[in-house]
Amino acid sequence: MSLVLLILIPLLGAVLVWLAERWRCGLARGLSLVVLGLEALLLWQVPHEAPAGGLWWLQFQTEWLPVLGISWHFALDGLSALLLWLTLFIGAVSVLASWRDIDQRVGFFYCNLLLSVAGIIGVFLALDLFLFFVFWELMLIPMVLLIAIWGHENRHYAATKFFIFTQASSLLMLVAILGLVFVHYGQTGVMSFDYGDLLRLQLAPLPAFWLMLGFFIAFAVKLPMVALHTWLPDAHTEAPTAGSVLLAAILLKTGAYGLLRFTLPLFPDASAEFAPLAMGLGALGVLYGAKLAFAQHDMKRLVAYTSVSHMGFVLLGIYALNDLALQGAVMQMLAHGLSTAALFIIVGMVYARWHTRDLRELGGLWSLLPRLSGFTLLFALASLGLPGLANFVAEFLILAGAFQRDWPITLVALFGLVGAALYALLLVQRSLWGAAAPQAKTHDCSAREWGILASLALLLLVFGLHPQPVLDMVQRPVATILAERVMPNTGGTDQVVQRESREQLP
Amino acid sequence: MTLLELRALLPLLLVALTIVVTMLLAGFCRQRRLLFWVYQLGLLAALLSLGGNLDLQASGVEVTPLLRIDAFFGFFAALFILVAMCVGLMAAQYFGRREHLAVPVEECYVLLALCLLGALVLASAQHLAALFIGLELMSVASFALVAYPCGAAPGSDRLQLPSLEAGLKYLVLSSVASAFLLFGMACLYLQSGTLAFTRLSLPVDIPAAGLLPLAGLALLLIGVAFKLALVPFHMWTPDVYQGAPTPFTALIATLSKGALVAVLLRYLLMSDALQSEQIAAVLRVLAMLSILVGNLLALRQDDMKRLLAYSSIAHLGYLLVVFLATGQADSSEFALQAGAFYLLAYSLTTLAAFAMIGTLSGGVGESRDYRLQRYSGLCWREPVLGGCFMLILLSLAGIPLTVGFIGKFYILAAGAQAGLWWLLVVVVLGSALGLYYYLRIILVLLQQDESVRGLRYHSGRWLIYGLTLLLVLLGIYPLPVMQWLPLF
Amino acid sequence: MTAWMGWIPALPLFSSLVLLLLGGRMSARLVTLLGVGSVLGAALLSALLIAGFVSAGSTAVSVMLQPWFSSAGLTIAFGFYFDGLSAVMIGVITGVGSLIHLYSAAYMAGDEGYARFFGYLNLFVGAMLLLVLADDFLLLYLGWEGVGLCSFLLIGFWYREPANGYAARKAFVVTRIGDIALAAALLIMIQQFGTLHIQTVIERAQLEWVATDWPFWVALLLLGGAVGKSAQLPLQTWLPDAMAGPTPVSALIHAATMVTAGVYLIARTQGIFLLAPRIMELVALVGALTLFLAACSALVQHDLKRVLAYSTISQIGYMFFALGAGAFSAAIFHLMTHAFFKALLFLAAGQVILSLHHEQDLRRMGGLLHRLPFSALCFAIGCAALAALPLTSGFYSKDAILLQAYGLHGGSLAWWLALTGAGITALYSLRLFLKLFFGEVVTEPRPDMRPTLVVPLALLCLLALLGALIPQPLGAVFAPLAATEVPAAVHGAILIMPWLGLVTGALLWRYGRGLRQRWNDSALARGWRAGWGFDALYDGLLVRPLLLLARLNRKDLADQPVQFVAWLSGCAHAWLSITQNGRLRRYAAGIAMGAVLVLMVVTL
Amino acid sequence: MESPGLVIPVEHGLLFAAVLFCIGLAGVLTRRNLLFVLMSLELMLNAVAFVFVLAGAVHGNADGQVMFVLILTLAAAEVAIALALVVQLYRRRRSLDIDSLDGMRG
Repeated sequence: MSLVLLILIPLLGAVLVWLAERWRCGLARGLSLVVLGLEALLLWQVPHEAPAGGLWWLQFQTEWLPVLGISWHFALDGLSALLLWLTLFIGAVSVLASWRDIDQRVGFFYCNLLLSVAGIIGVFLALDLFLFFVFWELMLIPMVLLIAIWGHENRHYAATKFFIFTQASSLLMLVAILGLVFVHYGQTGVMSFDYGDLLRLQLAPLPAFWLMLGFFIAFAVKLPMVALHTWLPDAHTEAPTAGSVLLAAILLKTGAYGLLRFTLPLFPDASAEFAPLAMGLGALGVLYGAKLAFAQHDMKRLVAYTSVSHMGFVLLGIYALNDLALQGAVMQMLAHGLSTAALFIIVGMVYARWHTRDLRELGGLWSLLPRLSGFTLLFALASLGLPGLANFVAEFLILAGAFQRDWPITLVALFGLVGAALYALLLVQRSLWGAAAPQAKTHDCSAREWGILASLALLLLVFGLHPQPVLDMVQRPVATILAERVMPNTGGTDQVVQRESREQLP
Repeated sequence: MTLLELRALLPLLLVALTIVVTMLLAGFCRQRRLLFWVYQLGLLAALLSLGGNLDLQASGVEVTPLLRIDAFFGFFAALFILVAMCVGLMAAQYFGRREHLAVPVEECYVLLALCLLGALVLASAQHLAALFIGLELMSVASFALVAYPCGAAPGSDRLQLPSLEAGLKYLVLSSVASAFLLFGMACLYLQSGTLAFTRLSLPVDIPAAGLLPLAGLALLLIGVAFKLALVPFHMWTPDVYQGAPTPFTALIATLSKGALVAVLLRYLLMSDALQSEQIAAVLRVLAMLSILVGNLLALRQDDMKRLLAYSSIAHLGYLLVVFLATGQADSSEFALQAGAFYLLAYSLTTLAAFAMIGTLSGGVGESRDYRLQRYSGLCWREPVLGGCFMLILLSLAGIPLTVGFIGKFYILAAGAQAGLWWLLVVVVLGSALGLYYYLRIILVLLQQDESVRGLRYHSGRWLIYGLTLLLVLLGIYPLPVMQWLPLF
Repeated sequence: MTAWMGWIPALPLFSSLVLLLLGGRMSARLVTLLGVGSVLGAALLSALLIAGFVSAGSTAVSVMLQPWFSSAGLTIAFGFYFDGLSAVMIGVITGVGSLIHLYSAAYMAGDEGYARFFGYLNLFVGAMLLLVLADDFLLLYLGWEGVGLCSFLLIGFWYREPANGYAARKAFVVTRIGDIALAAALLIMIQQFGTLHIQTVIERAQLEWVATDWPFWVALLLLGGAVGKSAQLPLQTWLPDAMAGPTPVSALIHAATMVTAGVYLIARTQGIFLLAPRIMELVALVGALTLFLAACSALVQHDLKRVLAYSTISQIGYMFFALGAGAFSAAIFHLMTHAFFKALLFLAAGQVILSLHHEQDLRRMGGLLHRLPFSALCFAIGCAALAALPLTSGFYSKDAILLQAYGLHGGSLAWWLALTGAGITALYSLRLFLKLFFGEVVTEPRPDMRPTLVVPLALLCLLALLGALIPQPLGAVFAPLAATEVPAAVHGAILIMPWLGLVTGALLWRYGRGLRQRWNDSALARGWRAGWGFDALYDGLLVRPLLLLARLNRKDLADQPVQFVAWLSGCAHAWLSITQNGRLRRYAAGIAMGAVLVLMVVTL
Repeated sequence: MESPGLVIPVEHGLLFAAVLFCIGLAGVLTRRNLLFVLMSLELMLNAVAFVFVLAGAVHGNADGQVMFVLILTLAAAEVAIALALVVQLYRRRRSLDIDSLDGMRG
């Protein structure tokens, strides 16, 4: 029941927050924090380990549309829990980050924010494919509204592009889900959208490949994979700060989560076959994103393109298909969430003071806003993968894992480290250093801003120096994902790991 | 005719009775309120009698060779009656707002009931003659409705023109299409000697003998395609939608298309028309063209009613997937259910959309301006109404938690089960195009525009709220409807 | 002894954290106390540690402090490994480091970023200590990147000047190119051994890699990393630009410690390098070429600090040459002595620069002998050590390198280059000294003789002279070299070479004014001054194309198909809208044509 | 399909009807006067009605004739409505040119 509450609380909270605006202006902000806090408490009291031998810490299942074999099926494991924590934390951060920015339709803003959070939580918990799809779509609508109502100049274009990209690709996924369900129907005579049932499916190679592609494209758009990424810079740039933070820090992670939770286990063989291409695209994304980030004049766009680069690492790690890389990929999801969120918040703060994000007009922030600049430097360094911060551990694990799987591609991705240095230091040099911009209103971080950034920085540092809790948390889920496949070991001889988990089940 | 058959036919008879009564009343006792209630009660009675007939519908009763009362009929008839009731309500509100223009509103109930009767006949038709009668009953009544005077102030005729123009276009084009349809029927009749829906046993390889039934089927399809507004027989749609009084546009969009869908489904299921590769190919091409062209035409359309017209073209294109899926033995059952649900979702959403437009157009009295810009900032001026509008648009776009999503889900499911992958790709493409213009309207609704001010919309709200609520409820929990879907 | 080993890097790291977080609110005195005191503390601890280590018989110690992370069989720990090599390194880092810190307290006094400066500098010391103490390659990599970061921050310390920022970025990016080679080497180790524990890796490599290609690749990649950090060919271009930082930074980071990290890395992983003789040759060749090219460049620089920068590149070239030749202990010996005399030179240069109101151009200096006698003394000692004149520490170390290298490989091309380099070194040392202290007075100096400036310099003078006497407990680290006979002629040549340079220099100074004039304007000199055109080459080959690509593709090529589809849809909409012209007859014609089409599909 | 007493082959009848139908269609497409358009529509319907009669004769059952009657009825109903609209239109426009009826487009 906790799982249902986890989704219901933000949903109801969203309505409450909307209404709260009528009672007292500004109540909405505090209330949304309270909602997220409640949510965190709830998540806290959930048992943080699985019953002996199982993967899921907690499950909930009840009928929804039995005619079609659809049920409300939620489950929590280490991977979802980790991402839930990230979601709640980032949710709170984005509430705080938009404390002063948003002065119009405050209640509706926070309503949308909470709705989006609810949708994302649903995505991380749903184990019925239909249910998953519903949440998958649901998290987008409030996000589109966030962009379209509170965004910057070009917001309608960005919102439309974002909407069409994600919706069209997810329709492909829906087709793939249906294809899968009907293959299951054909084999067993039972309609079922349940993850567990579909996991047991034996697929012929060709349909498996096409269905896998349907899933993959939807997730790759969200990730985003290079070539399908073009919605991202626009959406990130035009969204209000809180929107960019939500988008970059958690929405992108749903793509990676989908790959981990659905694409790999449902289509182990097709995924393994597809892996080299996906890894190549990941590596390409690393470089291409870095190159584009480097070319940007708009600070926010620069940060947006770094996401393409970082999520390229995630793709690379996921398709390396070994423990090391997968754990690294999850770690990267976390680290990228924290560091990029921080950078977007900083861009928002700079914009609030300068009313420009053009790096050609900025400069010399350090002399005016030393504290903010210090944070900028730190997060830029996190972004370039400085050892000691969480991003480094993640990228290192990904590269170490990917290298064992496919060394030439990994070497290519390695050059992304140089690219990261290029754009991150360019950001530092262009915005912090140089002569001071004259028209500045100079007040450094307020306590609220300091608190947000310091907490993000602290987490990055803690996970950089002591990432073990995270790695332990996802160790089991990752192992389970990998147990579903044929895994070439490092020696090069293919060793078939039987699908144990499938055969045990009736 | 036995008592059983009479009982089975009771819904139709009750509607017919309503027609007679309303006509007489319209002649002798012109009280719009009274007529409205007579109309609604008559339809309610028909609906109840339909409920009382469930046992007959379950077993299926043939009333003369023409009509067949079964579960299939039950579902569609209930849907049509409900739609007609809603349209009646919309009409009452629509003309209520135009009371000062002295529009003669009383006759419209007669015409509405006539349309409904035609639709019910179509839903139960199992004979080409019944098809013809039902179709023309519906068409002739709807000509009059499209051209219905909707606000000609005594001195000025200007406002009357659009509906007149629409009516004439609809009449002429529809007659041309009817002629095609009849020619097709005649060909089929010439070939088989019967007008009942039967297996045509089309020859697989086409010698000259097979040409006649094939051509007949094709001509029949053309007639139906016109009514369903499939590309390339779609051109009348935007003009008629735009010109007709809004409640009757809703009628054209839902009832008359729905009835044709019902009869075509039954025809395709009872005959083996889809066994012919050529007919399937025609349907496939029509589907793809409708989806793409419909969505493309709607893309930057600025007139709300024309936009809905184009979007309905695309929606019917999606629906054709279901028709194609019925062609395969293992998926026909599910496809039928999918089609029925989609029609329900489409009707509900379209009704809600037109109710919304009707209400919004009534703001300044006689305005017949449906340009998007008029809705700018609606969400801020009228949050609840704007929210409903957004939900309706999301339902049209097929976003989850609205009934439109479940409908689209069914379509995709039927297509996936029948393995119509290419068609599904086109559906996805079309949906992507569709998202653009639905979102475009939503963005207009959300615009921070202060130029449109002071409009207050009073009447018709509750209908919109009700429909929107239903639309969301069925989107979240469609199980009751799903269980009620007909099995052929 | 091992219990408090962790405090050695921790002290500077903590103080740096405090300084960076709270430095803005501290008084200058407190900052100095914290900044200098922590490094002094670390130096004291190091001294104690080294003393204990030597007295315990110089046996290597491994300390596991704290696990970092472990994932899928790969376990990484924060652990220290302490042997003779580390002892030398931490001695140099903390010893020279604390002297430079002391000097900085005076040099940077009054700068608005005083606390920030010490924060960065202490962070650097901490990271450098981590680098040399690390028991695990990943921890080494942490230190490696950490020192790179500090180098970046300190080069760009005076951030208002855009050129500084550019130089800082260049330094970081160029070294990072080397870093990815190092990272690739790490990845191979993980793949092969599943661990990054340095000793384990080397042991297993010596057992398992004997007849394979792996040592070749790993050593090559490690060399790549070392070359980047130590500013050797072909990644040497960043160091001269790095002189944009404050002078103490140049002394500490870009002369004494960080740039020698590459030497340390190769010495630390000698077990792998020894398995790859071809790479050893390459190391020697890289070192020799670098030392020669850089020495030539140093000869013609106009900027005081750039002369020293090229000389640093050149001296590290000697170390690489020694490493490649197999003379590891000689390389480390030179590393230490070089740290002393180069720090001395930089700090003395700093004093001159301060006295001359931040003037760095040699052409606007001269005749300072009597005005800045103390600086002249320091420079004399430093230049002598640099030129390897007898009785200075540089003499012993360079002598050792050339002798041992000859003993091991004979007169190879690299060796001859190194020998010639020795002559050129002496020449440019003399040129520097003469230009500074003789000739006409161009700028009037204002001598700055604060004790915090003078004391470190005096101590460094002592070290530069007597540093060669400090024993290095390297016996257990490197295998002793087989004693070989070196011909007396060779010995003589090595001894004479610096003098040759000096004499040439003196003659040119005295009599060759016209020749010098012409030489200065010649194309060759200009080429040398520009670092042999490497910068221009990379600029044309890599930087410009990349920038062009970035500019061309700013709008994102991948977005074009999307835009095209959007445009196409718009066009299609416009075309289709034409058909909806409202004419009844046109619509009827549409139906008729559709009918013909359908009939054709059906019947054909 | 040969039936006793029928002299004209079915195909000829069908052809005749098709030609008649096409003439009607061409009329709809080319005439600009609304009244002529309506007349052309009648022509099309009558062509179809002829086929029904023909087919009824071929098969010897009454369905064809019944359909013929139904079509006549339809034609009458349609014309009734159409003429009402024509009158309305003429009162407003003083013209029956259908090409001028393009107030809605796009």
